[in-house]
Amino acid sequence: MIQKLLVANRGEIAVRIMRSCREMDIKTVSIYSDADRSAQHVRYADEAYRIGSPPSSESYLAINKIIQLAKKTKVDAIHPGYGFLSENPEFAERCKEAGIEFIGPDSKAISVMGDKISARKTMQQAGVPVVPGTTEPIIDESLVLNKIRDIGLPVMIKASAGGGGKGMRKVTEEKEILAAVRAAKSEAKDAFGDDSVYIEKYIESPHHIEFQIMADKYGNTVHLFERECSVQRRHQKVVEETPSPVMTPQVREIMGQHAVNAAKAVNYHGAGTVEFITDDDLNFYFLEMNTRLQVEHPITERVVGVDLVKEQINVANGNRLSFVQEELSQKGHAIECRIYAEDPDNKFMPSPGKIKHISEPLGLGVRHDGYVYKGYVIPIYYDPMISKLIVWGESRTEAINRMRRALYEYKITGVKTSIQFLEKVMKHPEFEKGIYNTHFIENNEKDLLEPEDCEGNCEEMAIIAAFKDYLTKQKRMALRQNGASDKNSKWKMAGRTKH
Amino acid sequence: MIQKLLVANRGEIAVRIMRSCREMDIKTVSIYSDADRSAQHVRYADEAYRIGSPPSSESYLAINKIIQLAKKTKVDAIHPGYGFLSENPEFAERCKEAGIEFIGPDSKAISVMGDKISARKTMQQAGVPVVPGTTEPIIDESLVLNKIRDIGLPVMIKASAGGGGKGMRKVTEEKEILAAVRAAKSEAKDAFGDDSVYIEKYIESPHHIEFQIMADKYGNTVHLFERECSVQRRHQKVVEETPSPVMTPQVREIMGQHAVNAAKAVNYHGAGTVEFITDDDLNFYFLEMNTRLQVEHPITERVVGVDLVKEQINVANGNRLSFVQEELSQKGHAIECRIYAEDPDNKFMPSPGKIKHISEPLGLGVRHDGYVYKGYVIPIYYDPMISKLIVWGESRTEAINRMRRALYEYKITGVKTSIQFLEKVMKHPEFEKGIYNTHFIENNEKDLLEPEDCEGNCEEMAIIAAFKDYLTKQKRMALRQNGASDKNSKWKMAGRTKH
Amino acid sequence: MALEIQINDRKAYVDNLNQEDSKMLIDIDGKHYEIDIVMVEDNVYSILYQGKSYNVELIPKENPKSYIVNTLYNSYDVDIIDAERKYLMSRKSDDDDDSDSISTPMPGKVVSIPVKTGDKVSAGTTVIVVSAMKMESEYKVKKDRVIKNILVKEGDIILANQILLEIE
Amino acid sequence: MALEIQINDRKAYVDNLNQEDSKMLIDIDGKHYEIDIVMVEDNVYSILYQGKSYNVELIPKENPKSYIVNTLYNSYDVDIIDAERKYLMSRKSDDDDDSDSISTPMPGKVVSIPVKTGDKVSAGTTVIVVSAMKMESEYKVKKDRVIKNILVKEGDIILANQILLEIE
Repeated sequence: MIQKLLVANRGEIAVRIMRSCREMDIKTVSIYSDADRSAQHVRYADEAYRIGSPPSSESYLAINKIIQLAKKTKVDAIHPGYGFLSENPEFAERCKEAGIEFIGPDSKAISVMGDKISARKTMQQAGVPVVPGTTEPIIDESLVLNKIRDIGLPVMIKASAGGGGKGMRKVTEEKEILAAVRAAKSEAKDAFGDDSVYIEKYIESPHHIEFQIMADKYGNTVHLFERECSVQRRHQKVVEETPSPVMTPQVREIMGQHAVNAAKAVNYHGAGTVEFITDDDLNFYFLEMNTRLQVEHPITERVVGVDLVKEQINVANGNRLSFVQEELSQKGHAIECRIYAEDPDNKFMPSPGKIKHISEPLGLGVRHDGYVYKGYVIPIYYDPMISKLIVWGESRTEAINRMRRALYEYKITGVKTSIQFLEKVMKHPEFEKGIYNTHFIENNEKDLLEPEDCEGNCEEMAIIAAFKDYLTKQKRMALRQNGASDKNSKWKMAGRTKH
Repeated sequence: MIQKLLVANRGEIAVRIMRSCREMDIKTVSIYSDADRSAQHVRYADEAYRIGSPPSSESYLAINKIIQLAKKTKVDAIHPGYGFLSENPEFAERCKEAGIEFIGPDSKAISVMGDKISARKTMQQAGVPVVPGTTEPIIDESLVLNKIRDIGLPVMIKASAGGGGKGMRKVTEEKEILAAVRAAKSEAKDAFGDDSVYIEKYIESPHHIEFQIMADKYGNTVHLFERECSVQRRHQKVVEETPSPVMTPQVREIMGQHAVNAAKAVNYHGAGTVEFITDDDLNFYFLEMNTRLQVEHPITERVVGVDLVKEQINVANGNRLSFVQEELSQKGHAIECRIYAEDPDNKFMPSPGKIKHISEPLGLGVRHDGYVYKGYVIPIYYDPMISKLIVWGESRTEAINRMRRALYEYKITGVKTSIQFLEKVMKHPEFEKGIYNTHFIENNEKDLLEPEDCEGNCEEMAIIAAFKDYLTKQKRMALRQNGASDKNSKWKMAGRTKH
Repeated sequence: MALEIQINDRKAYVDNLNQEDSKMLIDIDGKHYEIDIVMVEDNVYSILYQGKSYNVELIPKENPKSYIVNTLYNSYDVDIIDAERKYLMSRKSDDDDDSDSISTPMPGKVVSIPVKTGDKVSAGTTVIVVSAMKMESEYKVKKDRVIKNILVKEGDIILANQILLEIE
Repeated sequence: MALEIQINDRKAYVDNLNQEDSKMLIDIDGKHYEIDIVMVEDNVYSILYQGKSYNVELIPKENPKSYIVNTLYNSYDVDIIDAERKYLMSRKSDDDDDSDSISTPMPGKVVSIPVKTGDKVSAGTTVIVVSAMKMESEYKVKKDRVIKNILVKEGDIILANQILLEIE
């Protein structure tokens, strides 16, 4: 039984994990870098320890230090969250060696799924459809031309160790292919220290649809339906929803079964996500599997009615899954918006800094997973995500309306944020209709970035507020200057006050 | 179609109603007394107008002024919230005369249910069980003794116009009865201007269980299951939950049918609540019907998955109910805690004042309906409720654990609150087991008020924080005194700054 | 810098033995505490002591050396007694008996004052009724008293701890 | 009290004609606004104008007479130009051309500086690379320039708008 748990992460996900721990009466240990002494995860934990200087390599990625601290604080388990060490097979292995439960699958499942070529092979063997393309790293360049004639242009060249769009190239004409392969290899080598690349058919009008899966250590594996994650920019998800507006019950069942098969093929246990790429006709292909909790897991929690972190801990405790496939169903519709500290008007540049003011949305159907507070300084070292806003509605329309209302209520100043940009997404006719693919943001960038019209007299109201503030300050200054002549007033006051 | 709506209320319920309006794209008009210029409902509304001085009689109860403003601002409807004018038949009638939709039932239904004796009679005719007792006001005192021999002691004497425990007396011995009737009459006369009283059997170990009902203008009436509201002090609800821990599916169906019949008996439309008193064996009796939205409506919203304010507006628009009874079901468990500005250690005295600091609970399964913010001054004129914390869990146990977690996260300073008291309720073994009745708080007052033990070194930590703060202030003051010698520094600074 | 700190009924002797950035070594009544302390929000401190994470809120009173200090479940009255404070306290008169006046712990509105100046009232007599948030509270004298001075009238809005009546 | 207020590119003449409690009658460029204004939170004002409820947030800049002002969807730079400000502005030199230096609009860390003092660089040359939140940005000169002075080095943590290089 896990009674004390170390969270090897920071930000909203660290707090989110500790919330479930608190509900389970599990004590929590936080780690923090020098940039995070004032962060919420330090304040929320039962115990907190400095782990190193701000760069991740010296703190949240420092395996030795974390394992050492875990032993010292006598924790039973480590939850890696997402990012950082969550998909690092070495870390999973080191936890095991130290006799500490790693909340996630075995290192072997992480390794297989972490390498895209080995993942593709494993999936093909398990009968899960993969995007047509090569199954081995490209070594003999002379075979490439034959291969792309088989697949048909355009194609994508991808790095096997890849992620985040690095080492990725689209090729539309035969003559570009060799130069593109060489460029991708060099980029992959630089980014991941591994120049293996492979070729995949390029899917036109692609949708990114993923399935949440959950498995225990006895081979019981279920899926918790899909999430539609096609609102992306620079291969980064911005808005997610469930159910997918393009999904049908038939395809859902087939894709869900493939997701379960994908997990079973690597003896998976814990929470994971099987990502598919689909086209407009709902032809779908395995893309990759994320062997950890996903940023967007809350929309599944809301529509299915489970706490995925609690279920992860339940499985880690060696218990059976607390539900079977037939008991699970989707109720209503959920949407998540990721709020980033960034400046949409300035190429989405990160905008770290001090939070001057924050008003969080509340009320029916709104969940808010955040970690910043008034006065908090968002450090420059880590991910710019401030929080996740999750809403639920009986219908997709109600969920969209509720998200608009929540974004309207949500005010953060001091740093630039994506809140207004997200409001534009929620009001966009293509999003409203549910007709969008991963090109949605780039295709509609102009609409989405257009400044909102001033409603009524807002310029005059801005003038009036500044004017009023100035007058108040002037009055206060005048009073203070008059008051200052009364030299001993402070001492007199203290003498008169009763204690 | 309602396109603009006036909210004749304040506090959390005014904001809650406006949230749903915003999601429906309905413009909102707020009214405010002089005590509420800075209140959240003024800031949230599209339009806001002063209605009068702080006492309710001159503002939130001023029918003429409100109707006049409603006409001037050309609203289509008025939502009365709860309290204030929500159960005032004259107000409903005046809205109708002015051609403005009153969000609630007809004035006749309000009148019949507002008088307890006429409500009892109507219910008896409709076959809804009422507490054994008299069905007419007590006029001939000589008949009282016979009556109480029929019913059996102990009995309750209640004011027909009553509410909030006024004009209410428990009688356990025959010889007390006449004096008690006279005292109750005099109290009722003072409080309500109406000395009608009646006699009811006193129910030992009573549970307060109510059913949410919803009806359209075409006679379609459904219930949305029960709420258990037995955690009370001074006849005021403190904690509510649904489903009731003592309910059975069989009794639920029967009570629900009676609740629907009760509503039908007065041609009810809109949202309403039928309150029952039950004993430990689930014998149940009609207590009263509240012809308005209830404070605790969110727990029903969460477990059934509807937005009751939207449904009220839907019905007011002349539409049919958007669901039939068979489509409704309960999923999981919800609990609401009412957070009051009061001092539990000092007889729950109200504690108005300025909010110095507030941290609101967030995350999975938590809904928070509030209206105060840092710097807001809770006025002395109105209800001391600050907010409502609503949690959902897959099971009752998870809901309790989540409520504990949410209360742990919820910090308000500047005013005294009931947060710690509620934490004690959530940890009490009788509440945990679900074995409690309306005497729960008075029976366990000692346990519930016992101060929580200091965890570890909190006294030392308090000393250290104060010491550190003092040192920081001393250092700052020393710096300022040194800096003050530099006379023109402010002007120099301004000159150096680029604009 | 060593000084006395009054916390509720306890008087503690506190000394700052060492300080480096957010780390401090503090002596309280002879026991050493090696802690890490930062102000994370206005008047909210995060303290790490032996790994444990404490959140402590200070609410300064009128006198900047007096605080209400809130830890997770407890609330303390804390006074810093430095040299200046000691001097002031030594000058304060001794008859600091608060029963020479009537005040209320919360703000509200005066409903009625059933006594008048000069009245001799016996122990338990209600001398003022105050309402807040629709609840009325009666304030009584605890001993036999004479009403010396009435400082408010019916309908007045009053502050918490404001002196309403003087008695003797 | 009449004065000029600069809001983005517009210069408005503003006068306070009347004030009573929270009510004000304000003249902006000859148009009268009868409004009700209160500060509801630190730096947040609630304004009622013709019934409409506006929430306006001020973020004071270093100079207390300069603000960023946020309304629902818009953000303005606002400067109060009173007598003191006018005097100071009249003394300010004219060559306020920011292209004599390179700075970044956000805080971050210097990744590399591919130039050295004295270098002659052509338009479009990257002179500094800065990273924040794992994203790198390159800053280039817009015209042919000479690097006059380099004020930071690789690895330095920099503030928003801090001058990093001087160019001429």
